This record gives sequence, structure tokens and C-alpha cells, in this order.
Amino acid sequence: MTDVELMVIRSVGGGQPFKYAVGEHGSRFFHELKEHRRIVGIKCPKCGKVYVPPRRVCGPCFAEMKEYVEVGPGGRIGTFTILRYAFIDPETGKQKPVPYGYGFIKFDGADTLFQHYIDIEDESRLKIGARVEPVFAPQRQGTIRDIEYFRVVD
Amino acid sequence: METERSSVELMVQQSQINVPYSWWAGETASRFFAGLRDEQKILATRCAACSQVFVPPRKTCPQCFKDTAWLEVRPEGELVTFTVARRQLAALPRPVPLIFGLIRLDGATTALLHLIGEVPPEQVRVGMRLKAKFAAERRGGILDIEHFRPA
Amino acid sequence: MDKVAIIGIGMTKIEADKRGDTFADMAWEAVNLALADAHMTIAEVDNVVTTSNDFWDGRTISCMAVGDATGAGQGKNTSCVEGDGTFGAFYGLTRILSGAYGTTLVTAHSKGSESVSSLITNAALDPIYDRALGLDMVTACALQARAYMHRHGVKPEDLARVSVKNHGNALRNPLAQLPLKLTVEDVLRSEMIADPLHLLDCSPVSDGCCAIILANEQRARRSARQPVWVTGVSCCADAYYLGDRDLAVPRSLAQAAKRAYAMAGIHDPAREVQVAEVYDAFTYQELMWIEGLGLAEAGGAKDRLERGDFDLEGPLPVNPSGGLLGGHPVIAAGLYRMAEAVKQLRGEAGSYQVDGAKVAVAQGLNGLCGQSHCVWTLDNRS
Amino acid sequence: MGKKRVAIVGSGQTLHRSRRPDVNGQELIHEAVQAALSDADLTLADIDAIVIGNMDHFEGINYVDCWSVDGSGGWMKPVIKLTTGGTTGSTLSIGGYHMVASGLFEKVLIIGWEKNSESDTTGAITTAFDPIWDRLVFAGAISGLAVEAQAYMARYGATDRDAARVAVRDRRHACKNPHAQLRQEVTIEQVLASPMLADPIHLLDVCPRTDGACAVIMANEDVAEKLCPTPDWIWGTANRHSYTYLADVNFGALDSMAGAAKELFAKTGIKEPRKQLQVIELYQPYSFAGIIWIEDLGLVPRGKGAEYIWSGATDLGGELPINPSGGVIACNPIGATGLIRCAEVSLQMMGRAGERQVPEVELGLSTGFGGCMWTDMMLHGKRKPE
Repeated sequence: MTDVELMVIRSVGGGQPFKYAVGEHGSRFFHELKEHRRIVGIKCPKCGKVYVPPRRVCGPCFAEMKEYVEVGPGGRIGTFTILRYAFIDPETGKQKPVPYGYGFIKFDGADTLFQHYIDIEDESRLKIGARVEPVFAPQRQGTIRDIEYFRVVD
Repeated sequence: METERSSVELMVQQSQINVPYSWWAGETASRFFAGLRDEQKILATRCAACSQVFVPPRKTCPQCFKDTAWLEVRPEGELVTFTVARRQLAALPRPVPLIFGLIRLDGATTALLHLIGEVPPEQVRVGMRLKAKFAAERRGGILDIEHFRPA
Repeated sequence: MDKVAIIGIGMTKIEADKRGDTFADMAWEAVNLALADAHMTIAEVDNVVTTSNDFWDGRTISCMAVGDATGAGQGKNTSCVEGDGTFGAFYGLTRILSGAYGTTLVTAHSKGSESVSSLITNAALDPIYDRALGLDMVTACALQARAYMHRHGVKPEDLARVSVKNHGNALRNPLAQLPLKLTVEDVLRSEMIADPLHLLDCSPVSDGCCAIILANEQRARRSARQPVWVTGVSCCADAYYLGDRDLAVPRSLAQAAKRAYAMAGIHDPAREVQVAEVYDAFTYQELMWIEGLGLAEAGGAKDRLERGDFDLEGPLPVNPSGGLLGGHPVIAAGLYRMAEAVKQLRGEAGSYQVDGAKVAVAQGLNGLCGQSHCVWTLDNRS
Repeated sequence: MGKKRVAIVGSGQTLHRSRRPDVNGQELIHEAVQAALSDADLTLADIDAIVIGNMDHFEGINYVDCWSVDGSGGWMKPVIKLTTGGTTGSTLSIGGYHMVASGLFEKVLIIGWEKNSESDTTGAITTAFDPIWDRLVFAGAISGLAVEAQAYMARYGATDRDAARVAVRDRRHACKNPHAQLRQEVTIEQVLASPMLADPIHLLDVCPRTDGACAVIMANEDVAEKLCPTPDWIWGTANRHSYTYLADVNFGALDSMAGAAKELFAKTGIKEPRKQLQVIELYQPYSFAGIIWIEDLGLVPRGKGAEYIWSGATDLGGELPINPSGGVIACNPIGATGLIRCAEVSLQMMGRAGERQVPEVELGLSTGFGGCMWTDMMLHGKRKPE
């Protein structure tokens, strides 16, 4: 059997399309972002923790959250990395452009982090604790891309 | 910040999962596809223990877990069941009406899933005899058989 | 088997498009309904099993989306089954029987509205041997429908009667998505999707989440609600390739049912079961599964159906809730069957209550053409 | 403790390679199952139920429990599928434990598998995270781990040199394990000189991409000792899949491991894990975890992980060898990886681990890591638990 030419079957077509629900809380976030360039989080009535992005449930308290609070738009780098290896972006099926700065931002007034791009023009400025601010897209559509990236302002 | 749910437009995000796959056929399926592509032959495997003949071929009998041996089956057989797709469902590779059938080839225990062509949908019957029509251009894959047609 | 009971159920309304709800939103609703139903708090839930499917949800590790909403965020032990909710419940049951936990919360969710079901189910075909042919769940099941009808002389009218009955039953179920008053002619005149399946032979695309709470005997006896006892449960998988199976025979279902009935001490299910909630993803499946469950002879379901035996007022109502034809949130669908059976055995099914139901059977399945089945027998007598 | 005590009585692994073009997925699964059956001297007829798992989007196959029946031997048997991401393999072992302990099944076959060569692993893992919030920037497991490492380094002053010592350890151990995919020793300088993937993670700090499968057979106490002269007894399990959103994570410590360890050790009477355990197979997908997570396990105080690693205590021959198999850095068929940890500890308990055997083992720990920084754990013992 070792003389067999080993074959490969390749997938065809453009992948699986989805219509993901953003939900009431996410929609509120994007509405504020798009219309007012405001960042909103949500506060747990039990533990007082402020979550960004807003969502219905505080997991540790198993409590429903209803109180939206404005946070940021400035904040600090909670943690980060710089992505340097090539991989397929599953949203496009094509290679993702690298390198890019991948940041977990703690908005002023928030208790959780928020993931987005960080500008890496000067890599030495990327430090945990560095102050950052969002650069908003001029034309906003109500998606995560309404923030183009965060830049270090320290 | 007090807001009413009704005041927010509930958004939906259009996206996709587009991860390209390349599945290794393995030695057994590769030999089967080579048979279709190079010799226009349909190869099967027989379980050494239970004597079932599998098309498409299996390296190991799924029931006995024993090794199998190669044999050739005739590219002809009997239609076990069929359907005619009438609505253009997203997975269909060709325009409707498109006929799918399970065909038990002569000498095989299991039936092979494939397309049926060169016959009006109204004339397809369970039990009818069918013969493989090989594709003119064969690349090593199940569509090296274009479809089965009345024998 | 030690005694285990279902002490809480929660079902969201089944809808065509819960556009505003994320998976977590649906799970939060179903879990809180189940907790309220059981008069319990999340603190009394010892562990959690969520059920979802990465393809349908468009997300690898799909269970991640519902962690906070199901109590995993509370530091509970948790696990995730991929498959129908009845399989999730099955694993949840073993976690109680193992002695590790007194209660298990089981959830199952799905939003058919978010994906293209033909592509999702085409991915169930083997990528090497047959996916490129373009079969999906509907066309695969059409092959099975034809095989079954051919074997037993079942007519399109017989299938249509299932649709008339179940959509009609759904008129009484406020959670159903598709309550319809239909005639046999309406079904036969509906669009032919894939011969012999008309549009009204097929269940709709649906969104929904179901949650149940299982408890060991000690916890169940302390429960504020009347426990519904699990007397038997089994699952069984048939061969994978459609051509390896005799599609006209529900072999793995019959095997699972046989084992479940043996555990429950049910000798003659057709006489001893008063209500069945079965996985009628397509009309023909209700007939096949009735036979596989031993509630009718092979090929005999159509005649009993025509006589009205499976009607709400008949001797053995099948899918009084309206079944999946009334709404089919894949993955959650089997767990909805269990929850509906619990409603019947508690006497809480309102206008679709089966009088005096004591023993119910509920069924879920996984894979193309009912490859793998899970069967539950439930009893309201301690 | 369970209704029935449970032991591992056999296991099998495939030939693990970066790609296995000679077999399709079903055949790969079959290879592991056949190896486990031979190891336990059982036939398929002896198996009462099957638990299987992988991550769907690596191979692009839906309903894998159904599709895999040809290879798993699940024909006309109960088959269930569990999937929790990287933790899949360990979730499977916990699942098998519950199914046997329930008393419903005497012998259960547990299978984890992956053919990571069939897709872009990072692209596929990226779909594990939220489509609205995470997929824009998330870049697979390495990106999530890199930010953990950055946070830890900032908090405790650890360096990539410290981490490299862990990579050196695991890669050296792997040379003694015939099942490992990568069996080549490296030096600290080689690790530090290897390409930077995502700061501070170098290529030689992380796991490879692997095609492979693992199968484990568990049996209840009625038959375990008849099937295996030295069964590996399962003392307990615990897990935490606490986080739903990646950005909620307390980066710099693995809270899920701390929580699971606390529960598991309390349930099983472990007061000083460093003294009471003789071997750990840690699901450690990158070197920094070898420093950080042993603190969460309670082996050493916060910030002292690196010191403990440099002492050689976790090397084969040290006081508490970690990853004598070479661990995940040497072999990573993702859906199987957690189950391989379990199988490797069972070999240690049975005294059948060959060149990588740790002497005089009484208690061992296997872990799983994955999902949204989640942890699974299982405690194994040479003796039957109380």
C-alpha cells in the first residue's frame, strides 16, 4: 500500500455565513459609540464591578445588570502583545496582515479589559500601565471597527 | 445613564467562518480515488471476518474492527432509494432538479451515495438498474464519477 | 440505577428569529425559568452541563458563550456536550449517579436563524467520500423518507397527517413557533423541497433554549415541586455512512428504547406509555420513531395515526406539544421533548394536557437520518 | 466519592506527527482505539460506551460523534461527544470517569483526537472567541497566552530566560518518550534565539501542530483489577470554566487552576501538593505557564515559580517531575492533548512509563487547559481511593 499516491481533498466555497446577534447590551454599546463616540459599560448591582463591553449577566454574582455607566474613552494598557506570525483570518479566509499591536485596555472607570489594536509605530512605548486613547473612525457603522485603534499618549 | 430597550436598534453582525481545509484522504481512499481517476474502476474492500463488502472502501471493518482486503466491484447496481431536490438548497453543487441516490453496486454489501443523471426525475424508481458515468476530466475525488445513469 | 428526578424545567418561546437575543440572553432566560420552576437558587445547583454545537453556533467552543449565564462563572464544575440536549441530559444524569453531585443543571441552545442550515448540515457528510455531492439534512432525510415509504407502503397522505396533527397541537402550546390549522391537502400542495418531502413535512428553522434541573433522590424528595422520576435512559449509535444502514429501519433507536424500557421495567410500551414526545424533524420521522420506540408495529404507525390513536384525545398522544414541526431549535429540540414530557406528567400542560398521564417517553437524536438516539422514560409515581 | 470507584486499565496513542497523510480522521481514531484495546487486552465487544471529542473547526466536520463511529467502534453503542476547546481531552477523561462511576457502564472507551494539519490552527481557534468583540484582534492561543506572560512578567519580574528553562526541561524529557512528536534537546540560547511569535513568546516556547489521537479505557472497581494488575485509580476531579469573555480574565495568574486545585485537593485530602504528589502532567501549551501555573497549583508561593524551576526540582530525577512525557510543547493534537496527560499519568502509576518513569509514585496529577483560560484536573493514585 505504500506505493499509493496520497491524495488531498480541498474544501470548496466561501465558508459558512453567519448573522450573529449583537444583543441588546452590545447594540447599546455600538449605538453610543457610533452616535456619540462614547464608551459605555454596565455595573453589577451586587458586586459593583463595571464590565466593558456591557452584557446581561455578572458571572460571579449570577446577577442581571441594568445600570449602564459611561467609561473612558481614555484608559491604560492592562496587558498586550505584538502579533508577528502569519495566520488565516477566519472572517476573510485570507492571511491577516501582521505585525500588529494587540492590547487589553482598561478604560478609566471600568473593572474589566477591552481588546483592540494598539498602534505599534514606536514599539518601545507599549508598556503595561501606559495611558492610551481610542482613535475613532471618521465614518462609524456601529461595529468594533468604529474604533480604529488605540494610541499611547504617555 | 437610563435607557429603554426599545430605544436601541437591535443589531445583527454579518460575518463568516472561512477556514480553508485540506483533508488527507489516507491510503485507502487515495487508492479508491486513483482507481476512479486512472482506470475508471470502482474498488471496494471486504472484511476478513464478516465478509461485508464496503463501497466506498474502508481500511478496517467498522463493525468487526478487522482488516479488509481489496476487490473490484462492477460499476453497475441497483437503486436503493432516491430523492429529487427541487428547491435550490445552499449545499447543492448543481441546479435543481438534482437527483440523489443510494446505489448498491453488484457485489457490494453497502450502498454508495451519488448523483443520478440522464433520466427525467419522474422516471426514477427504487430498484432500477444504474451504471456509473465517469467524468471526462478526473482529478481524484468522488466527482470523478459524474453521476449514475440508467443501465 | 439509583433514583434521579427532573425537578425543574425552563423553556424560552420557540421563535423563527430571536434577533435581539445572544445565546447568553436565551440561556439566562431558560435557566432562570428552570430555577424559578424548581423554587431553587443557583447556589443549590451543584454542577452544570451545557449543550451546544460549534457548527450551528458559528463558534468553536460554543459553550463558552453561555458560561456566565448558566452559572459556570460561579466557580462550579461544568462540562459541555456537543449534540442533542438529550445527550447533554444523559451526561448530566451520570454526573449525579456517580455520586459527585446532588443536582445538575442541563441547558441546550440553538439559533437556526443565524446560519445557513443546508451548509451546516452538509458539513456532517464525510469530507473525503461524499460531502462534495452536496447532500444536506433535508435531502438526506428525503432519501430515508423514500426508503421507509417504499418498505411499508406509506403514502404522502400518511405523512401529511402527522403535519396536520402536530401543527394543530401547536395551536394549544403558547411556546410553539408554528401553530397552524391545516388539512392534508394543504400539506400536499405545499412546495416540494426534496421528493417526497413537502415544505409542511419539514420542521421550521428555529431559535430557542431549554434548561432542566436533575436531582438525586434525596434532593428530589426535598424539592418544592413534584419530582418526575427518570426510570430508564439509553442511547445508541448506528453506522455512519447512509449506505451502510438500512435507512428504512430505526435500528439504533429500537436498541436504545429496548435498553431504556428494560431499566424502567416496561414490558409493553404501547400499553404502558401514555404520552410520547418524539423527534419529528420531518413528518415521516414521527412514524418511524413511533415504531422504533415500540409504540406501533413496524409499518403500523400510519394506520394507528389515521385512526386517531396519536391525537391529543387518542389512547397514546404523540407530540401533544406540537413537536418539532411546531418549532425546531436544533440541539435544544430533544431537551424540549423532555421538558414537555415533564409538563404532561405534572399535569401542567394546560389545554394540551393528556389526561392521567403517568408514564412518558421522550426522545432526541443526533446526526443524519437519526443515526444516534437517546431515549428517556419518565414516571410521575414515586 | 463516586458510587463506583473507577480506574484506568489501558491506553493507546497513535504515531503523532505534524501531518499524517497516510490516514484519514476515522482511521487515525481507529489506530488509537486499537492500541488501547490491545493494551488492555480487550476487544470492542467489551466496551459499553464511548466518549469522544475534538474541536470541530480544526477539521471542519460536524456531528463528529456520528461521523467517527467507523473508527471509534461506536456502532450500536452509546456515543457522546464532549467539546470544551483545549480542555477537551481532560473534559473527556472526567466524562469517562462519571460514566463509569455512575454504575451504568462497566467499561468506557474515551477518545480524543485532532488532525491539526487539515486547517490553519490559529485561524480555526480564533473562531472560538466572540464574533462581535474578540475576533477582530484575537489571534489564536498564542496571542491569549502572550498577554498572560506579559502581565506575569510585569508583576513578578520574571524573564523569557526563566521560561526558556521550562522549554529546555520539557524538550529534554520528550527525548525519553517514544510517543512524543518532537524529540530534540534545545538550549536556553536556542529558545531565546528562535523567532518571536508574539512578544514575549518565541517559537521554541510553544507547542507544535500535531495530527494524533489518544484512547483511554476506564473500568469500575468490580473488574479493574482483573483487567489490569496495577490499575490507575481515579481519586477525584475538579474543573473551572469560569470565564465567558477573554478580557474579563485576571491575566498574570490562572484563577481557574487555583480554584480547581483548591477544590480537588480539599476533596482528596491533599494538604501539601508539593510533598504528596510525585508526578504532574501539566497541560502547559507554552513555557511561561510552567512558571506561572505551578504557583496557582500551590506548589510554590506567588512569584517563586521561576526559582523552583531553576532548582531542577521539576526535572526527571528532581523532587516533583513535571511533564516527564515532554508535555504539550513536544506534542499537541489538541483534542487529544488533555487525554494524553491523563494517559501518561496512568502509565506512571502503573509503572509502565519506560525511560520516562518516575520512581516510587503514589499520587499523580493530570490537568487540562483551554477555552477561555479554563482548567480541568484529575488526581490519580496507585492505591484504591478510600
